[in-house]
Amino acid sequence: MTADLRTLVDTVARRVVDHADELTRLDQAIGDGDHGVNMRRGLEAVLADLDAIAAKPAGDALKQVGTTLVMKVGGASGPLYGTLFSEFGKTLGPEIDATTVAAALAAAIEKVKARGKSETGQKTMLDVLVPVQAVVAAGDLARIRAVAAESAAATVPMKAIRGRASFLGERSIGHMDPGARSSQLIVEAVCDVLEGRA
Amino acid sequence: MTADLRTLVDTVARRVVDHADELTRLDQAIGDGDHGVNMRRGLEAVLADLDAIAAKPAGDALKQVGTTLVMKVGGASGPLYGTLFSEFGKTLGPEIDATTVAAALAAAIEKVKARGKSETGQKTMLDVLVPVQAVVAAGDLARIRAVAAESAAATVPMKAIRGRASFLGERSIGHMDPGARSSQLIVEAVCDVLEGRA
Amino acid sequence: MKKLINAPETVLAESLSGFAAAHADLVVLGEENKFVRRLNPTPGKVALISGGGSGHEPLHAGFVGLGMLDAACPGQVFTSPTPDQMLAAAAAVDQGAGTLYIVKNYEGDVMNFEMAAEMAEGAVATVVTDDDVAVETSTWSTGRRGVAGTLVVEKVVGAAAETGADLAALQALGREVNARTRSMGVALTSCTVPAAGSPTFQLGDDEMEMGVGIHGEPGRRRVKLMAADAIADEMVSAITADFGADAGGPALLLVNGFGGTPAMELYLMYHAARARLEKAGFRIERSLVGNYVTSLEMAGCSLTVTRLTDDIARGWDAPVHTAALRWGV
Amino acid sequence: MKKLINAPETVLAESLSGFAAAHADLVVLGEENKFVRRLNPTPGKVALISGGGSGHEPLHAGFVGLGMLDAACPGQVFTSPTPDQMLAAAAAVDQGAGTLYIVKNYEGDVMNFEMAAEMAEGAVATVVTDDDVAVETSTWSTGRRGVAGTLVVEKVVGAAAETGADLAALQALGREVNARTRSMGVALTSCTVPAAGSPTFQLGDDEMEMGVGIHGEPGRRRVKLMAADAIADEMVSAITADFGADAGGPALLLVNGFGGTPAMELYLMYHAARARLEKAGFRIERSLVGNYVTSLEMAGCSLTVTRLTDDIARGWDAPVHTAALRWGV
Ligand SMILES: Nc1ncnc2c1ncn2[C@@H]1O[C@H](COP(=O)(O)OP(=O)(O)O)[C@@H](O)[C@H]1O
Ligand SMILES: Nc1ncnc2c1ncn2[C@@H]1O[C@H](COP(=O)(O)OP(=O)(O)O)[C@@H](O)[C@H]1O
Ligand SMILES: [Mg+2]
Ligand SMILES: [Mg+2]
Ligand SMILES: [Mg+2]
Ligand SMILES: [Mg+2]
Repeated sequence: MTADLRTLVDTVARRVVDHADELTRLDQAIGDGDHGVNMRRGLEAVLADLDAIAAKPAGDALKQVGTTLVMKVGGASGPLYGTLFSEFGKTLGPEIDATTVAAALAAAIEKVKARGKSETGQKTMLDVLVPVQAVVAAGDLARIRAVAAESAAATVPMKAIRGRASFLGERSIGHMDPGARSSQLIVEAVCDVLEGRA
Repeated sequence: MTADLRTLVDTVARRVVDHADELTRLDQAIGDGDHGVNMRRGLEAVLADLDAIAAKPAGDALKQVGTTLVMKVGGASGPLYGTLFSEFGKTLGPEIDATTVAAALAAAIEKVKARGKSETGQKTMLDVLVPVQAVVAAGDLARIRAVAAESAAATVPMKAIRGRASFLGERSIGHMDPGARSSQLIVEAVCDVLEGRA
Repeated sequence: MKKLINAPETVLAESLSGFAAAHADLVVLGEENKFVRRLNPTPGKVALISGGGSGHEPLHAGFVGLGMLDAACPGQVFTSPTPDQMLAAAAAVDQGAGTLYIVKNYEGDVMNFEMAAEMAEGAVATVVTDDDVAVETSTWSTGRRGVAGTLVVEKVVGAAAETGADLAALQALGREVNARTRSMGVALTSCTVPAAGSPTFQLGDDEMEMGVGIHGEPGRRRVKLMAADAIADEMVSAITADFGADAGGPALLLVNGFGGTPAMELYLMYHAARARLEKAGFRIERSLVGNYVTSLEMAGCSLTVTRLTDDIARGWDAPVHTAALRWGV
Repeated sequence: MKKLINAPETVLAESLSGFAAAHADLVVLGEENKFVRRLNPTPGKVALISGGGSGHEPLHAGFVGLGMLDAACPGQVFTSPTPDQMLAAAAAVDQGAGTLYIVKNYEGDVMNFEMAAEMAEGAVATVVTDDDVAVETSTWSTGRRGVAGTLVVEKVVGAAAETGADLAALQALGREVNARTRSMGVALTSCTVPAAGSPTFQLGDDEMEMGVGIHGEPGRRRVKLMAADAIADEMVSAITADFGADAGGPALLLVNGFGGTPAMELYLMYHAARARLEKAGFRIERSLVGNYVTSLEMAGCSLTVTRLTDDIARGWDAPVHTAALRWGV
């Protein structure tokens, strides 16, 4: 795994921003209709800081992305994605390979679970992040991409137990979780860069 | 001109009540959408008092109709129709023929003009009442009916100078005045009774 | 028609019962719902009575209480109350010092209050409010409508009545406040009279009514939806133009919601209007933002500007304790 | 989307500027609009801070002032504010006696306030409100939402803070008030987040959402439009059932409009709800009716019932001077 940090952050941020309307529509169906708006605000702030972020070592850069998300996104996704990136950056050492990334991601996901008091199976971003993490160490980008897509799709039939969608009870069934979709978008963007597609 | 007072009041009241929705629609176009509602409330109150009203001499009966309309209709049409009937009843003596009715109506219309500070040509009920009054003395019911219909229709191209429709300025042009229409309905109902049609 | 009601015929009575129960410390509902009156009138003062069609709540019943009205007569929705209502209200609250009617300038209201005044026993005087600059005035017309500026008249005259001013003085003060007050409204949606069941007018998704009144009647012009700043430009221009050479100086700014517009937008309009008024030489020294003179669930707002004198500002600041306005007590 | 705005990006800033200017005698807007704080804090008291997504105005900024909040942190529309906002607010209003956060139970709000509490320097305690009985609770779920009952908590805790109660006592009081409070909402229309541009959900002309929250999220069930009495039946039943054996006794009833419902309908609902609550053994000793915890321009309302103690009633009656609630001063 080798890639230009600036390209990576830039691609991830733009991917989410480009899909903001889709994320909002998903959130209108089972939430309060702001997930795309929230993520766009946060990732546009990341883009505005791109020079400063890209100048840092990978770990510090990721931490700064996390802090920016915490301070700009708000809602449920702000603290959760903020925690994900911050802890990911904190744990990731100077040696970056499939194994260290998998380990750092695992640590970060634990913090997300603690912050959200949540688990997989509750129709949230964790339903993408956790299965993706499980296949990262193997380093097969096609597989990672496939797992992200399948996992996001798998949130459709779930009943939400966490997040605003949980207020709907049974009515949350039949819609993709917006946070699962944004996680999938982020994973895909990373894969694109690593495959030289972006 | 001879007719049962009870039938007369009953027919007039029912005619207006039956056309309440139409009057409201006319008032929605250039007013505040309550003329039919107002008139229905007033004339239903008249119908509720029909026994008492019909037991009185014509003049007193008309005065009571007027008082009931003042107390129940509200809005602009309440004081105006109330004044019309009250003054009509006050002026109408025991001898009732085309001439005395025309004279009483003329006196009542003067009071309506004073109450409303209004004249013909301002797109109001007066644009039906005044021309109808002018042909009452001749006693030709077909002519009275025709004048009422033509006069109501003639309010369509007028620009309103009085009443809520006046707030619309030029936009009041092209719609029949609701009060002109209710006056036409009343005149027609009276003609129907006198012709033995009701 | 989507409304929290049981039936169009019972809306008014049920709502008034709720109002009287929720504010039983302040008001009493008269027999047959003819009026809402103060529970504890200040002894010896001139009685202030207002009224008008319902659907503008909190106007007028929400302004009954210490420092404002002694009674309010609620008509049917958007329909002037009837003379027997004003007479019953006056009988309940007149304390021998006379009665002042505060009447919004609509022919229905004016005529019904006029008939009541003619039938009244005690001394009666009337102030007719006509603050709406959206309506062209001319010698032959009905004249301007009375809209949200009526609140300012009721508040300031109410304060003076509390201090013992006599009927003539209160009438003069009411006329002065009205003369120093101008309003202009805009509607983004229509509203539905319960008994009618459908919206009074239809507006396209990209349209609004400029210069609208408070009865769901269409406005002066139908225009394309505009940004808040452009709307504020037009409304403030209409008001300042109407003040003419008198424009400027210390002023009260009331941004009044018509019932369906969130506070967020009203404060945004306040921001836009205030900046423009200050540019036109006004100093905004008193402010009020909220739904006070409404048109059922209509979306939109009106701006009202009153040119303050020290006396009017004092009257505005004086204690008031009503369901909808309360301070100093 | 029909709104009195200039652009979705600037709604919040322009609205806050208007709010701060209209209430400059009461509040100050913090740098970067991070918070709205009291102009004149009472010396030495515990600082009360609340906040949440915008679009619920007057909650929370409208409750900043004497006897209620010291600061409110406005998030984007329907989006929790961020930890830096709470930290900046605390820095501005903490007087050394500690800070109490009053947080509505939404994961976004809870997590952001939690992060702020973790980063805070001084003593911080939190009260989470969760009065909405429309949401099923269970050990595994997010739990109930905090809705209009939050106003009651802020008012009563605010009054106690003013008298010098300490942080632990205020937290305990806030939890007690919350535990004695239940709410339930119904929506007749959806609402539109400015940045989204279209209504969050679509409702048929003959449909409503029963058990709705305050973020334009759909409710528990979509049902056919019902008469007000039937709606009140269902809402009051849900509340009394949830109180269980505790139902009855002296109570406060808040009928809260969501932003697009006229006062006439709110008072009608008050009438219907009060009768049903009295039948269920409650005595309604305090009442509040109006738009207080809104959901932009949504049509509909919520009922909130707080079981009063003498202490809570005293706290409710204590003087308050904020933009949206004012009495006794
Ligand atoms: N407790 C939680 N744990 C994990 N993810 C959560 C939790 N709560 C919410 N989410 C995620 O956040 C997403 C919603 O984010 P967003 O719409 O931005 O915030 P909000 O729900 O506050 O409006 C959900 O789709 C879900 O994936
Ligand atoms: N000053 C007036 N003189 C004569 N007729 C009038 C006057 N003002 C209003 N009207 C009549 O009253 C009708 C409206 O009555 P209505 O809708 O019941 O009352 P409101 O206008 O108060 O809502 C108008 O169509 C018009 O014919
Ligand atoms: Mg959301
Ligand atoms: Mg009318
Ligand atoms: Mg009317
Ligand atoms: Mg949100």
